[in-house]
Amino acid sequence: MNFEFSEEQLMLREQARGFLAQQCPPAKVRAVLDGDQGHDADLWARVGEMGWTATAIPEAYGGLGLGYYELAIIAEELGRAVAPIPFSSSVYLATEALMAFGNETQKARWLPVLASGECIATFAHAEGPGQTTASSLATTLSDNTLSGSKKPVVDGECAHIAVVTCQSSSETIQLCLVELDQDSVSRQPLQTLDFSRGHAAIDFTNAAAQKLGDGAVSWRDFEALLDRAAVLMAWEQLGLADKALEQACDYAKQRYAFGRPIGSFQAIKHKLAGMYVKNAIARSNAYYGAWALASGSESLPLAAATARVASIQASLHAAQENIQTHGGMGFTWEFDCQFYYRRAKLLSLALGSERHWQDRLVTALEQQTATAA
Amino acid sequence: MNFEFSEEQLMLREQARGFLAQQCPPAKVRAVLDGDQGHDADLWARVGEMGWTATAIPEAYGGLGLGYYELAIIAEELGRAVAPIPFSSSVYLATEALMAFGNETQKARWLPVLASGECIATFAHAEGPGQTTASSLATTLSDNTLSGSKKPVVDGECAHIAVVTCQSSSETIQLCLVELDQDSVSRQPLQTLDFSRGHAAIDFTNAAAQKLGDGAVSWRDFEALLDRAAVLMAWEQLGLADKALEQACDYAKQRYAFGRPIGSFQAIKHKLAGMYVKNAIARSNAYYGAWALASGSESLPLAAATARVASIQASLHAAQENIQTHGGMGFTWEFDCQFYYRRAKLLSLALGSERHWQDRLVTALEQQTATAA
Amino acid sequence: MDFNDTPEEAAFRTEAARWLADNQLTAQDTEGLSRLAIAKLWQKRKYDGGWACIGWDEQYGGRGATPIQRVIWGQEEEKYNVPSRFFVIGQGMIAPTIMAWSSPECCDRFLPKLASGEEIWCQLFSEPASGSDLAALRTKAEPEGDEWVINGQKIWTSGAHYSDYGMIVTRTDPTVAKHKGLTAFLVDMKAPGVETRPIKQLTGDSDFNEVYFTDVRVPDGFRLGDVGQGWQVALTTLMNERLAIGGGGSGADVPLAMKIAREVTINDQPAIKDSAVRAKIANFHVLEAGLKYNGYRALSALSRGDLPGPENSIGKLVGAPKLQDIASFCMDLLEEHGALWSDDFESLTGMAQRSYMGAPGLRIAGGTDEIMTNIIAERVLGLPQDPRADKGIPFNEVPTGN
Amino acid sequence: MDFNDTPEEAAFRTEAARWLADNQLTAQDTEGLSRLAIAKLWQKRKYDGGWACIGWDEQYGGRGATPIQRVIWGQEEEKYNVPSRFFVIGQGMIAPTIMAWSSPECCDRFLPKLASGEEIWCQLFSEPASGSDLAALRTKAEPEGDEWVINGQKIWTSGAHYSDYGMIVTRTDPTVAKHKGLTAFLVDMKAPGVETRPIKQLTGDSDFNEVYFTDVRVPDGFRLGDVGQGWQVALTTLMNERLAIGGGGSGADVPLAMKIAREVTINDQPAIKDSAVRAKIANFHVLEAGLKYNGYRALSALSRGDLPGPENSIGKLVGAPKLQDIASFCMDLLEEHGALWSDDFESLTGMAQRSYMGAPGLRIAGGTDEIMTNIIAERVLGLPQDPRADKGIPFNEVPTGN
Repeated sequence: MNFEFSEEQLMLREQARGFLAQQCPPAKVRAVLDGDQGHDADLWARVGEMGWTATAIPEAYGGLGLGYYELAIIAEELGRAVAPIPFSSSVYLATEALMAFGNETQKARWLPVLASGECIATFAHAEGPGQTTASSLATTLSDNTLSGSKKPVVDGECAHIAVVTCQSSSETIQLCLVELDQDSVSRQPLQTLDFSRGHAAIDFTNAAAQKLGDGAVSWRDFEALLDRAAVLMAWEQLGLADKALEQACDYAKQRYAFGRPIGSFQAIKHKLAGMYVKNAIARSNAYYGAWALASGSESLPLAAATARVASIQASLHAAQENIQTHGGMGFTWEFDCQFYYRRAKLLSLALGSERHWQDRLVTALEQQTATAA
Repeated sequence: MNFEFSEEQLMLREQARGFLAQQCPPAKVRAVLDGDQGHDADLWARVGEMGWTATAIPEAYGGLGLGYYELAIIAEELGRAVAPIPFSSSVYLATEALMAFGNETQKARWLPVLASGECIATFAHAEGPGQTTASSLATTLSDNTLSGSKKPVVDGECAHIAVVTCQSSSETIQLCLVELDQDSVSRQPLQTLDFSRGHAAIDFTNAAAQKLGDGAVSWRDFEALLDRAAVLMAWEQLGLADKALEQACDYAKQRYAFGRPIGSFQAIKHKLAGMYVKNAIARSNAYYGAWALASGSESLPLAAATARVASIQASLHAAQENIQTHGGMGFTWEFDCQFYYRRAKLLSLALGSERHWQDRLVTALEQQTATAA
Repeated sequence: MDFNDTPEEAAFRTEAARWLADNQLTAQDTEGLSRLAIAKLWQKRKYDGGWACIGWDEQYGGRGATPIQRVIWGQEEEKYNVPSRFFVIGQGMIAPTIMAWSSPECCDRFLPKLASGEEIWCQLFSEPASGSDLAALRTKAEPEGDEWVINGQKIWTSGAHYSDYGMIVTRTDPTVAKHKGLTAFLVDMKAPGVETRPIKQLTGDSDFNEVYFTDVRVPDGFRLGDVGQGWQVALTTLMNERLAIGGGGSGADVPLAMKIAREVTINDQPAIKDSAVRAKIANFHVLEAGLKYNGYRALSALSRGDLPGPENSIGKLVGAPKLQDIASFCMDLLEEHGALWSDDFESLTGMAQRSYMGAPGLRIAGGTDEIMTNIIAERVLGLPQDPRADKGIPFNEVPTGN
Repeated sequence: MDFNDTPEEAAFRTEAARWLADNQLTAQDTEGLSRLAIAKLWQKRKYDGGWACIGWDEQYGGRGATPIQRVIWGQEEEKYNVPSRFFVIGQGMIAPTIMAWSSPECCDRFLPKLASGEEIWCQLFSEPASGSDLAALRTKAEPEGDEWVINGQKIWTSGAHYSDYGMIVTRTDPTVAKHKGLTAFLVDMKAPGVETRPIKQLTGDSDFNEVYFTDVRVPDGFRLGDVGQGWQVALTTLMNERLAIGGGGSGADVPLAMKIAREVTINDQPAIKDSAVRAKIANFHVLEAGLKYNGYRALSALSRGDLPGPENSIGKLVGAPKLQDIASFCMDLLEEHGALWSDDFESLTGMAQRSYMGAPGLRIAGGTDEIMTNIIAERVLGLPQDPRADKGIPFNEVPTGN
């Protein structure tokens, strides 16, 4: 029984944490938040140099050929640092889509530049408010020509290429690959409540595009792609949740009221313990999610949904109660509490909301029972 | 603006509370809990003498002709006292059904004996686990002959007559009146988790019965009957919730740990404040429910569902956290905390559960919006 | 129970409504004016017509109205889109304090101009090191002749930048226990040595300020209560803060959630058909309706001539976290689109986001959730106080962690 | 990460499994025997085979196994339906205390018979006036020659009625601070003056007892640790209570809720199709899975040779309220039928009800939710202690409210 990362993996975590403490201190996050760029290009370049974007890409395509434990570890650290870079779009989603569905030519063309970080990719799926389903998709691809509007596209303002979802049938979905720097693609930068991550609305008007792989993808395979991303996202959310808890604990030990540290009041200490419990539950579920992802287990759908729901709940709670613990100061622009509050909500809305994953979780439970029977 | 009971009504409350303190002390509840009777016949007789069973019945039928404010007040006090009597079945449901749907003959025959308490009536609807709907009903009435099985029937072990729901169409329901003391009715007493309220399974095998009123009742009118009962039940639950909170506060002030009253620890005092808040929300919603019931307002469906959901949430929470506040002693048979815990869950399962009323609440909200538009 | 006015209440309402209809601000009146200028214009018009601060004595510009008449006036005035927030602190909280604790000269000098809207006031209580522990404030006032010299810093001061006067609580004796060494003053916000700096909030707005006092001189005649009585004076202000029965303000609520849930889909059906969505909306409605009817019950108490009790403090305690939760829920219904920032607060996402970003502040300002819960536990339920580490200790010996 | 055994672990598991298969109790063995008699029979068989208390030194009947070997043995033994609860307190909690704090004579006298199941033990800590505040106990022990005389009352004593010996903590000096005046002893539960009375619980069962001590004499050789060291001795026992990694026990859980939700209907559809039902089940699964994998992580720590940390205390804190909530939810799914009392705990309602009635006890026994939360806050997060009203005060001067 070994349900823990290896020594090498734990060393990677230390290294990643140290790197981000240097390269992505709160001042860097704040610079993006206050500035008019959607991401920190310098940090992105350094992350590429570290090989993080290459983590799970096979060596044959210029990657490091490490696995998903390593990627989960990096995701956690990026979450702790609230890193203002397009990592989740490019790595968890677009790169994964290429590896899962791309043909050899596509992989050979794009994976090496994705691995190096030279190319930023994104994943364009939503087409407006509410849930996006196979039958709600209006974007079309025919004869390598893409038409439709995607909004919002996370990190869409800085991406070079996009994996775009297009209508196919009620049970399949067509993925395509499109270079965004062409005349028939128009981008409108969008702000979200997290000013430190750029978004865009992207209109495709007969844009040149190519099918990802050879044909439509079953809805089930498409959901598997989202499951994989959900595990990594859960680790990112978990990192954020733990950092918010640490920040709240530090403040509660140091801030005095009524002649004693506020952390000695049960109203505060039990609040913090409650955050800890949610984080601990999320962490254990994230471990299982990482195992299911790395080992290619059949229980991935259940493990991913469980990790995702737990991390959504833990990170939203930790971010909001961190502010509450800080009192008035927590509500100022000057304090960093806002980073976690903004990012936690942003990440909870990516890839489908809490209700979506609760539903998927029970579907997975039903399938597991059906298989066992 | 007067959103408060009248002086007379507040006096009735004082009187009722005093009467129950005398006639229904915890020892009486305990006697039924420990004994093999499903209710306290002596208390029932005294409640009849007080005229409580006659409260909302018109004077023409031997009632007091008071209104639903008075009945709500009595319900609250019965809830506080965890009274082991078949009041809700006989008064909120069966009597109300007779008044709403009975013909003149039926009213003249039964309302006077229901008013005096000589006759105990119940309301037999459920037919096994899960929700009972117009289309799930299997009990039939034809030619004044009733066949089917009802389980559980609250207070079914002591009732003299029952209002029974029978299948009709998918949008209507047939109610009938049946005397339970006949050969073709067999009763099996059932225990519930609240040993202080008797239940029964009742089988009707071609039992003599008569339609209540002249024909089937629309599902909507049937729901209105449940709405009316839900308001009164909400008051009963609210009384229980407030009593449980009082008990917990008293204990927290008097029990010492670590050299001070446990009620001075925020873990306990904030728990109690949380109970108070839920009760206050439930009380305000119960007021509005009483107003909607008494005034015949069109907002009754929304008011009833809101009051019911709030009271379910408040009473379950108060009852369980009252035990928790008492620590180990709260978990003993000897302490009275168990009364509230058992009864709170029993009442929350009557008339449809929390989810059922949440759903009805939103339906009422939708109708309100549709009407406003 | 009766939701209708009594005959007396109805007559008063008619009178108020008529005056409002006759005297409302026209587009012409307000053209080109700032919100503040409009507010001052309207306040002056009410003052001239005898409808300003109607609960006050006539000598200060009021008409001695009952609490329920004040509520009725508020309900009628609310029907017109008039800005009022600039005067809430001065008229609602500081004026009663002036009436209770200052000299007749100060009353005559300040109250009529408060009523007429000519002068705007702010409240200078909180400090960086005294938030929930309000009495731990450190701003010093030292006597010099018949003046006092104030040095220190206040924070979370609403409206400091447009205020003419402020009410300040200072420490005049750090060697006695925390609550005993305080003294309150009226202070001229335009006096030399007063410097105001806006605080940027999470929302991007700046509703609050830091105010620095450097050798600011205040005449002894501007003192409220005796030297050392500052805590009792402050309690008068705070009590009036809690008694203020205001409209809940706008924000994400059940109607907004219903609106979104009808527009977006879940599994290709309107989201409002989804049972999980319904259960959440139902729970939110229970809270919203409960607070609304709680307010009705408080009004009934006023109508009977009673004062609403401390049980009214559940409003903010329930309302602020509910706002946070329902805003989050509305954004969830919109899925990724819910994150899109909108400055149009009338839009579906804009209203949800403004509420989501503003709610953390609401859970803190005017007493954190934790302080409000303590108040309910102690004042409503009568539970014993926490042990006090600072009780009876000279203020300058209380542990501060530094 | 790897869910498989290391080669050494696998070899040990095979050995254990083989012995169990060869030595399991047959129907013939157990015919007509009580649960207690079966437990004793099985324990003796394990002892004779060298499989009792395998973590102990050989001299006391063990085999010096590692913590992970103990877990593996537990997993293998669990596959057989053998009663074990009678020995948990004695072997798991009291034996380590005896090893740490008693004389070699006592170790030799008591440990082998604990291992062989010949003697059963109970733990006498709690008292009516000392629940969460365990050290506030009042049972007196007074020296008389080379004996001690014990008077007082204990409560919540599991298994007192069938125990041969008990470990008791007493107050030997009420004039010093609470934690300082305590002394621990081993006590013969069959001695004159020991009287045991069952406590009937909410559930109707009687799992606990009150135990009255009237002039009960204990030799000084049965003392654990020094006079006045009782609190440290008790901490050894309590620490071992927390370290015990047990199966969560059976009760209402997600599979039960799923089963009910497939059988009942909502709006004439299977309840499992209802989105609100699904959201609740999903949340319960998050907790159940989280606790399960938390346990895996603790096992991994053991497997690496580390001790699981205090973060393990989330198990009961999360599990007990979850049990209460899911039991309530299962009953709700059944609607009115959910209230029907069933003694058949295998039935849908029976399991839900047993859990609903039992959960309040689980939230209290072995440390209330509030105490567990405090432990997490202080020991895991390092937050400061509450101020202590009883700190440094002689025990007989600590306020008790009487």
